[in-house]
Amino acid sequence: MNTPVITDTMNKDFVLAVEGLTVSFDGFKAVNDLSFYVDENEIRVIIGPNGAGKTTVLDLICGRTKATTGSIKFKDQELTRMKEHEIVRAGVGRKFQNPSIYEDLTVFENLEISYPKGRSVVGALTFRRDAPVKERVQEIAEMIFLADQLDQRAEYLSHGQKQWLEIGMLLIQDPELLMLDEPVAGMSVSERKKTAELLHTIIKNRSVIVIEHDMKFVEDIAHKVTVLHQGKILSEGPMAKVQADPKVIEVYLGH
Amino acid sequence: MTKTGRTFFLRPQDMIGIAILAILLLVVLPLTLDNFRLQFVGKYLTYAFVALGLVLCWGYAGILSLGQGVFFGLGGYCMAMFLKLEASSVENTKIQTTPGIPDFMDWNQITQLPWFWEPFHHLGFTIIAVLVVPAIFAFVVGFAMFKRRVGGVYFAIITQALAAILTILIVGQQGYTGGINGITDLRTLNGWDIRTDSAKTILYFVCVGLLLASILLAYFVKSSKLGRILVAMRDKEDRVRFSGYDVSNFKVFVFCLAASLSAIGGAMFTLQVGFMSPSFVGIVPSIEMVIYTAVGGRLSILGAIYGTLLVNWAKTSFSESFPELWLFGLGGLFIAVVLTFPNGIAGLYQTYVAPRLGPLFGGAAKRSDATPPAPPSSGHAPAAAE
Amino acid sequence: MSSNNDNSSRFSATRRKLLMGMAALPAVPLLAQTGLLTTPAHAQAPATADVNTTGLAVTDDEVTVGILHSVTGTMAISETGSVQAEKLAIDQINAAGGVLGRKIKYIQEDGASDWPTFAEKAKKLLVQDKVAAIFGCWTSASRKAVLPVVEQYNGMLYYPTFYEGLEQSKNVIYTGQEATQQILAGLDWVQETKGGKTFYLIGSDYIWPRTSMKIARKHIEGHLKDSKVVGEEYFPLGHTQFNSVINKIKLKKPDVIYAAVVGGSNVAFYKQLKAAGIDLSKQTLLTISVTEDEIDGIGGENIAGAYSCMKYFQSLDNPNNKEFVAAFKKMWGEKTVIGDVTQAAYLGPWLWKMTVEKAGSFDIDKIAEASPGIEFTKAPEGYVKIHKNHHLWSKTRVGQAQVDGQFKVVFETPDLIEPNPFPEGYQ
Amino acid sequence: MFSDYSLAELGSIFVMQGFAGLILFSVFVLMALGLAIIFGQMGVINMAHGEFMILGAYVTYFTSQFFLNFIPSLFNIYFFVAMILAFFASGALGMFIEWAMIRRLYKRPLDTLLATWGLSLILQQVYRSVFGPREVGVELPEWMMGSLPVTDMVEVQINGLFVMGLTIAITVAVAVLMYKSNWGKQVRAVVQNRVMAGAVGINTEKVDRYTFGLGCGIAGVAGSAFTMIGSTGPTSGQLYIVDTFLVVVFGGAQSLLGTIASAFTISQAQSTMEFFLSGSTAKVLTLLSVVIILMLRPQGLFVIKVRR
Repeated sequence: MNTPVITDTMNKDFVLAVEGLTVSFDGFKAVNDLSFYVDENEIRVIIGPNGAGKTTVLDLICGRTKATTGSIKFKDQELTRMKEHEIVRAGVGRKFQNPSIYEDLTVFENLEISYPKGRSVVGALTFRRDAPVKERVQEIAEMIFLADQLDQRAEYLSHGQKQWLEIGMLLIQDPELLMLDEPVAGMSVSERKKTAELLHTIIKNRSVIVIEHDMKFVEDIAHKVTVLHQGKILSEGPMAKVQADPKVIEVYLGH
Repeated sequence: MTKTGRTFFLRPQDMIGIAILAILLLVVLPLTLDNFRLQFVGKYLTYAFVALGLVLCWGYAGILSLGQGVFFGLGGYCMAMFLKLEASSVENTKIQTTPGIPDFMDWNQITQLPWFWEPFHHLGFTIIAVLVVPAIFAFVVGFAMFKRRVGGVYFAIITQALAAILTILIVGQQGYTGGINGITDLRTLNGWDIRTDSAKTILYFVCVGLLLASILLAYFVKSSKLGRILVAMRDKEDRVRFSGYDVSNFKVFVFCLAASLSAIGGAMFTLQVGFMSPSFVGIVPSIEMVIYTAVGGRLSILGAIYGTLLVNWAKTSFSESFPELWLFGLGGLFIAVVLTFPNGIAGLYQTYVAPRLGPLFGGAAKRSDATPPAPPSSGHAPAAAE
Repeated sequence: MSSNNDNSSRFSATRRKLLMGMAALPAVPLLAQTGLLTTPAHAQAPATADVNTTGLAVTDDEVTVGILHSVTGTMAISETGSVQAEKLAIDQINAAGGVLGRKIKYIQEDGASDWPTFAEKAKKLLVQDKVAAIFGCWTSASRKAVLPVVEQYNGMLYYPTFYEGLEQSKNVIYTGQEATQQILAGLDWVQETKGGKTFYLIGSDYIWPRTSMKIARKHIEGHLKDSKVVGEEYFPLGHTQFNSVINKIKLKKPDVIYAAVVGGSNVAFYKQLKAAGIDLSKQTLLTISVTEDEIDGIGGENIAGAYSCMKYFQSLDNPNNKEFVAAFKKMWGEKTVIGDVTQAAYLGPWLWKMTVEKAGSFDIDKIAEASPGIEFTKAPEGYVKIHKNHHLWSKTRVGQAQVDGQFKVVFETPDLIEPNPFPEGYQ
Repeated sequence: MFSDYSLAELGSIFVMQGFAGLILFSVFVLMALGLAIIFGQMGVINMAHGEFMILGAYVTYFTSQFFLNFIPSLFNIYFFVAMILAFFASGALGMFIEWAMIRRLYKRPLDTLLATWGLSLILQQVYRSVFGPREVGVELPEWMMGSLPVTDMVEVQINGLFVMGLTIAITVAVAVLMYKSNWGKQVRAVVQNRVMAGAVGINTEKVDRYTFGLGCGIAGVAGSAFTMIGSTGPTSGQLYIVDTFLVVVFGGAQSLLGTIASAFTISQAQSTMEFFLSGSTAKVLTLLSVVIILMLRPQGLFVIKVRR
């Protein structure tokens, strides 16, 4: 794959432009000279075998891991130089692989904390639980099938419900770029179905990056698929094209 | 309850709890204890300010500081400097080589009041300094460390080292600080003799008043969204960060708040006890203050007050009757609290007493409001957090 | 809290001892001088209303005093000896008939090495127990905490430790030496006999060593011929690494190392000096912070040869002391050692008794007034006298540390030295 | 300050000062090694570390008394016996404490800190009640005190050499144990993935217990060695805590190398500053610089960059 010469003007069309991204841990390059672009409203699925660097890519975009070299541009903002919370405020939301929610708080409070208002110290002290907040929380709760559990402490939710709650916590922020790390992993069949349904509604009107192993699910939603292998892009394109790529078959089935 | 939201930041059972404490401190103890014992309680209550700060800082935000004595001391020293200057009027000190400066400066050949003592001639400045100086210090320390995501054990050790450094500094710079003897022989506050029994009784009530105000403040912080963010941070710091919050700012805030609260305690200590010395700044008092919080329940605002009173009462009565056993008692308390009742008295209350009282308060103590059963497992090494 | 109503057999033993001592040494009219015999013991004790006008805890046959030292905490090590000495003195006084015909009863409180506790306990002793005198405190910090209390409630404190001076109170009798008493004569001696011209000062970093060193420096530079200070250093309390400063000492080659290191640091300092090959039999070292108590922890072999400047050593060769050491060991065990402060603490109850009898009253004001001029000839250290500034006239001695942990007294000032807590020209 | 001295004198002093720095370095390593093993491998901060050291010192004291009273002819070598006894005494106590207390607290590092502080208070009072409140003077064989003259000016402390030798020996032994032995492999496996290590048949509880015991045992040996340079009393252990913890934290806690590098840096800084400045100032400056560096570089000197 040849990297085209990119200028700033060309960047404009992309929501996210990742270029020459490399990160090394003690010499081991977990992500190696990676470049890819995500369009507005595009749904991109990243697949690849274990240890291919999928989660690391998400970590790099959301600022959890600092890149060794390379650039990540989100709507012309250089994310590699920004702090995590700044990246979030710029409009990037991220769901972790294991449900990451606040177990000591109720579902309502979980969502309320994620509500994008009162994010400074003073703001948090003076934050009022007014009607718009309550309405919005109610709306999201209904969307994620938890309207009846609002007063429940989050630790008592089932695994699937926890995943939904985390998705809800992202939705309430209304991010322009949503990143989901294995959203259906560990779910029962019925939960999985409900989740797919949920994802279909929430991915509208925003760009989404999903890491997923479930090929049926991928086929279902992906506009474009990127296959990672040993920190590099092995193949990229529509699902059908990727599936036919001999290199991909080699990696997945070759051993 | 949560769904409807609260119009006021206190829940009914909180109000009852505060009222009971207020009655105990303002009515029951003054009526039942003689002056002498009441002044003991007054002194203990100054430590309760520190314990209260630790509930917010350690219990809620998961930041264990082993250097709260630093802030207690800074507050106490600010107040002591004011009182010492008042006690060192030119007439009182006319036998000195340089009259009008504190006696220990005169002994150390200092002939002019150091510049940083000058503003402590004014009570207004002193009161502001009591609150602000420790907060600034906490801000500098907290900002440097939390921005770089130092936490847990590392933060504890570093604050402990700070306590050691400050002690060495105060002891070493005796010309400016009074050295190991501290600042002693404090007499009047704006002309009002603070050594008399009546003054001490008034100071006791002032102390209780300030403590109750601080408790209300703590409840306000706890019940605000900031309080919930602190709990959230202790649980899943990354998630809070990825919800768009600058986590370090919140930690710095709560650390500074705890510092200011401790400093109020220190200032009240100086007023009630009549002196301040480096022995309240060091490592040992700082860790002892943590145990007050732990015994009371690290997540319970009122528990911290009871914990402080209880441990100190035990200390006084133990060391009067069985001096050799006291260290066993204190050491055992540390271990027992950690091993068997990590949420302290408040935890025991929630588990055994509250369910039975529940019907009385119309089921106010709901499970969702109760103290979480497991102790927070905060304190990860920053090596992993980079 | 404990009281002394248990050891009646010990009283009589002590008393027998005293009487025997008198019989054996008829040439030294000990008891007559102390007033033991001039005050008829159990006979016509003066009426309580006459001797106690301020409501102290004095009954017709008992007077209550307080003992206030740390029994727990870091200072307990040091203060134990003082408690023992005070109890011994009280027992002996009781065995000899008490004070104004009244037995002394003591209430002991624990300062717990914590200064506010000292202040609180002092207040308790004065306000609740109404004690007639307090024997107590050890560190300067504890005394500073207690001082406002005894002044406010008009008590009387007998303070045993040698200290930095710069203090004087109607309500305190200082039975240890203030700094100039301890320091000046020792420095004169070291120059005369050892020809010391260059001095290296080293101390723990707190008020007593710093004030002492200041006085020492003024004396060395202002009063000793051609002498100078070539180094002055302070280390935090509890410091354990002295190799760097020992190297500096080796570089400067001072004639005299002048040391005021205390506590755990003391042990480290002398062990490391020895290990560094500084032979104290060749290198003169004069310390003002090592008594027999400290040698216990340092180890005699590590400090043998060093000189210590104190007013009292256990090995003092005089009949008073022999008797005192014997009585002390009989009461507290053969292995106990007696340091300077322990002896000074022993003086407290005796001085108080004599003052009360001179004043004919337990009233604090009268005692404060009667104190100056009180002489105690039976003091283990020899003759002492209370100065009008409430410190003691006393001799200063230099002892050389021996391997067995005792000192060999090599010098003693011919006259009593006047206490001078606010020394002109030394501040 | 050097203008008054000849070049030879200055040279000798610098040699000796360098040696003093090395002694301090050895002391720091010896103090910190046991703590570093426990903290690095188990994430436990052992606030009672100083008290474990003092246990070793008391064992040494009693061994010396025993030899003096019963086999004075062998007094010259009692110290070696004492060190071995100190290792086993402190190690056994450590293993008991691990079993009774620490193993319940592995997921709560801050709580271990409080619990071990409580333990340190209890141990102090035990020492006070059993051995008396006073410091005891540990008598050393004559050959261990004093110094070897190298030149006219330069003298080398024998106890310094001894501490250095001991430090090297223990460090090498620990390194071999950790990185070469089968047991070391197990320890590192448990550190990296407790569940996995358990699944492949490593008795993780046993590994924890022995690791804790090893750390405490080394503390005991350190305490034994420090009878040569410091005091032995119920509260003497507290004199070491701040220095020890800073060395470990500054080293980054993940590797032995880090601890050694950190001990080296801090000891050289302190020893140099003590030489040019006065005692207290030097101490404050050393501690402050360590704290400030830690604030700027919280991960410590050495840390393995890990992928999360």
